[in-house]
Amino acid sequence: MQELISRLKELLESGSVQRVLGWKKGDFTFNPEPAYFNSAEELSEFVYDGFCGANLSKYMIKASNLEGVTAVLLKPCDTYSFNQLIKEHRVIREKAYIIGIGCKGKLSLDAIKAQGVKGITDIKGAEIDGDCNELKVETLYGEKTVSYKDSMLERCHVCKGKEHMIYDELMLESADTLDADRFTDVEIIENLTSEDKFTYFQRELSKCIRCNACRNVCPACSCRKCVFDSTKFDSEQKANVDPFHESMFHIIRAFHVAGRCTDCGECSRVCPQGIPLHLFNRKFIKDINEYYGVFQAGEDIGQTSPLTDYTLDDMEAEERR
Amino acid sequence: MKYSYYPGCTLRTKAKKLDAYARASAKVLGFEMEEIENWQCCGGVYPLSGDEIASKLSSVRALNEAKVKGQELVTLCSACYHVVKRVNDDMRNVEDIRLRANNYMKLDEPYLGETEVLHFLEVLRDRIGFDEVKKKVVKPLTGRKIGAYYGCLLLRPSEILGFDNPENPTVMENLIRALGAEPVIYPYRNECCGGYISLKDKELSKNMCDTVMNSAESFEAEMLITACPLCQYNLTKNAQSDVPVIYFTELLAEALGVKEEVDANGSF
Amino acid sequence: MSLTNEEFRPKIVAFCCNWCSYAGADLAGSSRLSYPADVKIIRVPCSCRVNPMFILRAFEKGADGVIICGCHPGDCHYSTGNYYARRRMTLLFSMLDYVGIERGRTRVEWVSAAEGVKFSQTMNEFVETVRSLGKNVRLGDLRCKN
Amino acid sequence: MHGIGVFVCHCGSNIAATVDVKKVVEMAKLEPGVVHAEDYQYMCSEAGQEKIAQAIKEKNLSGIVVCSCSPRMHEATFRKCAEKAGLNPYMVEIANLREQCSWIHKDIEEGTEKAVILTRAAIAKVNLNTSLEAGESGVIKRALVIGGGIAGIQTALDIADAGYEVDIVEKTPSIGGKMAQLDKTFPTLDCSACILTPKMVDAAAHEKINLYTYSEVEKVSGFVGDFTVEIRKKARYVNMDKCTGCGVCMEKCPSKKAKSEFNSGLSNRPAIYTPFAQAIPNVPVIDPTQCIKLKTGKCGVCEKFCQAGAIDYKQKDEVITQKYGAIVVATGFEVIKLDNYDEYAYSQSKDVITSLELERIMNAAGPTKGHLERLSDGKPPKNIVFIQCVGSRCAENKGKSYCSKICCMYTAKHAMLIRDKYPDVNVTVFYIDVRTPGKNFDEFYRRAVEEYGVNYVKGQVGKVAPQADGSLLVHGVDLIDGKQLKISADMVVLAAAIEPNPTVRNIATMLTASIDTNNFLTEAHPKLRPVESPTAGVFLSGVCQGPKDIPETVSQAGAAAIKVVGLLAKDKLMTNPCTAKADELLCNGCSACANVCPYGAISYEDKLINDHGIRKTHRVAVVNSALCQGCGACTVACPSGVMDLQGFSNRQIIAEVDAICR
Amino acid sequence: MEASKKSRSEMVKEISGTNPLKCMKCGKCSASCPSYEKMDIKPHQFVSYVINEDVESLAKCDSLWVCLSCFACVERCPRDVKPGKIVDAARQIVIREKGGSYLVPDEIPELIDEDMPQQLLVSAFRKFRR
Repeated sequence: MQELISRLKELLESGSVQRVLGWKKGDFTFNPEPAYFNSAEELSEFVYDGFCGANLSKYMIKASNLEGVTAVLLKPCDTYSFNQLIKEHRVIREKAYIIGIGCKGKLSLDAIKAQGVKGITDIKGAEIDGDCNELKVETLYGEKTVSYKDSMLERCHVCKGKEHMIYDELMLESADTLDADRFTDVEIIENLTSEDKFTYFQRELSKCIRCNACRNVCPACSCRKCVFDSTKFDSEQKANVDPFHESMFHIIRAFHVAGRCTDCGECSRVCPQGIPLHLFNRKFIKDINEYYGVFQAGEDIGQTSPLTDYTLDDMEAEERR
Repeated sequence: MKYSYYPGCTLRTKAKKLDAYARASAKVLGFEMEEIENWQCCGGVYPLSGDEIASKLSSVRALNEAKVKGQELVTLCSACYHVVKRVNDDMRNVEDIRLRANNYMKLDEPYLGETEVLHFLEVLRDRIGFDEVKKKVVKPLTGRKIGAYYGCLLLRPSEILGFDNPENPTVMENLIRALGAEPVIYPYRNECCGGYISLKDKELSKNMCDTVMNSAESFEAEMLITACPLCQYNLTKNAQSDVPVIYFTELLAEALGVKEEVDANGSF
Repeated sequence: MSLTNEEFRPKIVAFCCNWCSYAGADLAGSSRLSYPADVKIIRVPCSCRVNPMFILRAFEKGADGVIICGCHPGDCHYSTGNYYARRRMTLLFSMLDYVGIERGRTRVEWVSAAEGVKFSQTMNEFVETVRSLGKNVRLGDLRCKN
Repeated sequence: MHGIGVFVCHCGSNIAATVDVKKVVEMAKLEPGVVHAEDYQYMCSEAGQEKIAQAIKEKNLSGIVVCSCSPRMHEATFRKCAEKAGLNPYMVEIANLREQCSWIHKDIEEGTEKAVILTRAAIAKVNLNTSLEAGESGVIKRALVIGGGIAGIQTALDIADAGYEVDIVEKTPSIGGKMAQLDKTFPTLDCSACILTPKMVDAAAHEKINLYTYSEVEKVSGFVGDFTVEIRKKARYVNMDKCTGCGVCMEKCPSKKAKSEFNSGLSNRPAIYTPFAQAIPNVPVIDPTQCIKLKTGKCGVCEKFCQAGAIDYKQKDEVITQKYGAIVVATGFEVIKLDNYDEYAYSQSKDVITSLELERIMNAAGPTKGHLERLSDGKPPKNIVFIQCVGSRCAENKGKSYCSKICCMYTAKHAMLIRDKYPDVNVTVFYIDVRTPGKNFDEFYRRAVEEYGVNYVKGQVGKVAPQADGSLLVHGVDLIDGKQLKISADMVVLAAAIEPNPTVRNIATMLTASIDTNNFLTEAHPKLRPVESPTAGVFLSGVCQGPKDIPETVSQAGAAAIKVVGLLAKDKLMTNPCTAKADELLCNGCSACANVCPYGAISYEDKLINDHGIRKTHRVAVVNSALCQGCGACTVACPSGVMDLQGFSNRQIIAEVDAICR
Repeated sequence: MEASKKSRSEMVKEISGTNPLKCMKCGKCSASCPSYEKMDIKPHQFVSYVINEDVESLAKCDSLWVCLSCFACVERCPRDVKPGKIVDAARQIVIREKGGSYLVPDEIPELIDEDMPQQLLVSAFRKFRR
């Protein structure tokens, strides 16, 4: 960790980068937030630990318009998003100095709370230099210990791997966190009856408060004007009582990012209502893999997206499972 | 290689030869025909009316038994082949029959036409290969001119049976060639012999048999082979001809050198 | 079939490409091959013009079934449009299955300009299927009613 | 000012019989934006159009909806009408009340209800229409004709005579096509070669016509007025400039086992060959599958004997690229394979032949030097049976569903010619129907019966049985007499169905021209635009469009030519303004749209965009409207929906959806 | 009466699963039929009788009992009308109606000979009797 901070200082002081895009401490140990660091002094606020889940690649869209080079810290999974953004001409590669940083799994406060921990005031054991086995949680009711693994975000259990797809230099160690199949949940839903599927999604989606956090955080949702804010379809966000966008919003959003979504899991991470939004995206990914061959967005910039591609003998819609 | 085997009524009585020679030949050619248990008569004719189900059930039972054993189902008699294969096609493609047959049968797992129905000749052609048959021939029938008689049941409707070219079949000719004899190709080998009509209208059947036999004779056939007991009966009984009509399996057994053995053991 | 289903007249939106399927529908018309009046055709230049937004919009506004018709693969007037449409619709319809919208409410059919008979048959079948499913209530609102 | 006019057509009783047009008018008046609605007997008539024009002027309409037949029929008519009256032609929408409403519904209430909804949708759409201006594009003054049979030759000659350059691409070594294989032509019995070869010579000699024989079209891109075509000139292994056409090479070639395509496989030809004596160009080609030199490296006889030094074993295929303003498809036909008709013993007896084979047998240059002989034993036949409709008029799983159209007449011709030359030969024709609509056609058929004594039997043949004595026993039926017939014949001639040349599928795909289920090219309109493909700039000539005889082919060839000439005579073409357009203020520049564009019409530019006072450079998509054909693939690929299609915009379609679902 | 006549021809269509309207009256069925000479109503005519809803005549005709179900007509019909199936359907209608059987067991002894295969009797019973 100290090594990383020294390197960032060096980069800033040498003038090879104008700023660093990383995370700074929050009010608590468990809520750091993305931040720019314009000088070596500002780095005193810098932090990188198990709570730094945010994918910084989307910030590079703005940073690409700033003067000079930005050093950006990208976890392995974030690099997929960055690649995808390069492919879509949304970020400028030369404006980024990518430090690929290690990851030992990112934590979810909800997952910790779900283990029966209440009144959290501080959490220790999330440091990237540590062994990340246990978390010591201080609460209003005393100290508790929970397993690091059980406290991880869902996406880390189905991790795409700890390899960076794009970087200028690599720092910090990673630890494997993959211990589940990422399509299991999708399959469970697929096997429900039509009626039960509907009931399930109706229950989940009825929690949506249309805060747009999912859209705003999504690295694939980088349109200068979202269709939901645009007049082009007569589909702009209207009064909250209008049912259309609740029912269709998430389907349309998932379709719009289909073939481009890297499955970074940010949508589910930020959803204040805890809706498993990744289940929509993963359904498209699963279908694409099954119907058109395995495809991972952001893995290879040269690859054509499955939705802007075809083969002469693609299956017919009626042949779907 | 093991196949499920559906002999059919006549092969247990009047056409024992067709059966016995086939089994003996199969042994030489390296495959086994395992008779399915409790088979019932196929009915001899395929019930053409789309709304009948009862007369199709015996075929479905046999088909299902082969499916359970994971084997292909072989028949020797043209009529059995015709009926069983067509019923199988119904079970594959006709929703209504499939539904009603399965409802009636109450099987552990519904039968959906999974079994492959093969005629013995198809086994020789598609599974063993005539080149292999040729290698096993010990008494080549060199110099003999033999005609094949197909009749109607093996060939038509070709859309469903897919046995051979319905207007210019070749499977038995190729068999005759493999056995060392010369096939005689004559135009009426796929025309009807009169079938069951011979029961009530001997004359009609006789005319038809004569057409077949005269044509074969004019092309200098010394002998005809067939796969159908009814054809064998009609052509032998109702035509004015001295040309013998025998089962193709007899010819096969002869060339493979097992005919005497069968004849010695059999009581035909 | 229940009496209510007999009476139920579904709203069906059919998107037809101008070159093949719309012409196929015209041929069905000039050949007097009838299909239910429940079907209303929207002409688009190509099946690839059909945006999933249109389909969802139709359902939102009360359509009970949506069908997309285009040229047969290989015969697209624009060479490749229907290939894209095929992928888009496969994925979209699969998603609609996934959220519990009955499968029978969506369909893709390739109908050439010569296939008036097929057009009419397809529409008859599709209307029948949708009719048997009854009114589309699910896509109308996934959120509010509980 | 905003005001929509609605015009409801009765189409005589075509619409009015099942749609209450008055009700449609009343309901239309209630729709937002509508200021005028009326009905009329025939809107497309001059009087009807006058009514529209008058209303546009008087009520100062900003858009109109015509409720009539299919837009594929009269959209252009009403657009022109609007334009004359001073309204932008793209402010017109059609509600299809005939093909998609009145003709398919019987109940007037149901029909009217649907008509009202369709009208409502059209009104909702036209409310959002915008004026569009057609762009202009240039025209390349050169035409391509694919196929060098009589259809292609005639089309090329007519275009060339009008003063335009024409290239003919023919895949065989010579032009001439099927007509060159024919002996005589009905109903006049002229010698086919005598009337065709002068045309072939004219085509070759015409200064505006350029022949690419032994060549195939490989790739087509572009659009009406500006096609780019790649043509593969297959290696002939003979230098066309040096060859004098002396024919020594063919005489000396030691490999003579190949089947002559020209003689329908009934005779052999050498490895180096011209298809027939009058071939144009009279330059042989070496068949690489037959040539000993090319296969083994040894031989070289032709090279040795060629005094002109024209043989070139090292010649390679050559691909040339040429630009054209118009393309004519004239790919013709083939006789179907008879594999599925073994009951006629075609594969079992040499004496069962197709009519085209008989044509070669009757021809003096054919395999029997014009003598009517059995192919099995060379004996003259005494009894000939003709079987009609072999593979034509069948159920779809049994053969071709269409009537091949030419068989009745050529069979009458054959029967007549045989009876004329060999009066002692009995000729029986089994027919289902004798179809002779054409000038002097039925008279011709009647002469075959009445003057030449051809025995026409109404009925079909079930089986042809080759007998041991070499005769053919024909099992037929005479439906008039109610008798089964068994006729002992010594030759049987099958009127096999014809089908479009199999290469046409590939060509149609390259041209994006549509073909029907039988592989015939589809015309833009079956009655009113029979020689045009729905793809602009592509025209149809000959049997590739449907079965037809020579006079019909030649007329159609001329018609296709005049359409081409009409196109090439223009200096500029109006382009379809319904093209895609990106909103550059909002475009992300993500390239999704360009990835799906089949025309390469989308490029990207860095543009300085003023976004709410903030000036920034953005990468944005720019559509080349001359290249864009308006399919709309890009509009859906665009994630933010900033790519839209003019004339079929997102809002317009959504307005239609809303109106229908309302 | 009208109604029952109609329903019988509908029944033929239903049982046979064929569409007689597809027939183009080429006669290839009759040209192929081995029993043609013995038939009072010829194979191609069967199709017309069904179209004309005259199943009465079909039910009374001899042809029903001389058709061999050899499928030559079915195989060769260019229009896929399958006349053989129509004949069989008509036969079914007759033998399902009481007393319509063409073969009764009592007849058998005098018809049989010792070489006759079972297949013959079974087929004949299936074809001629309910």
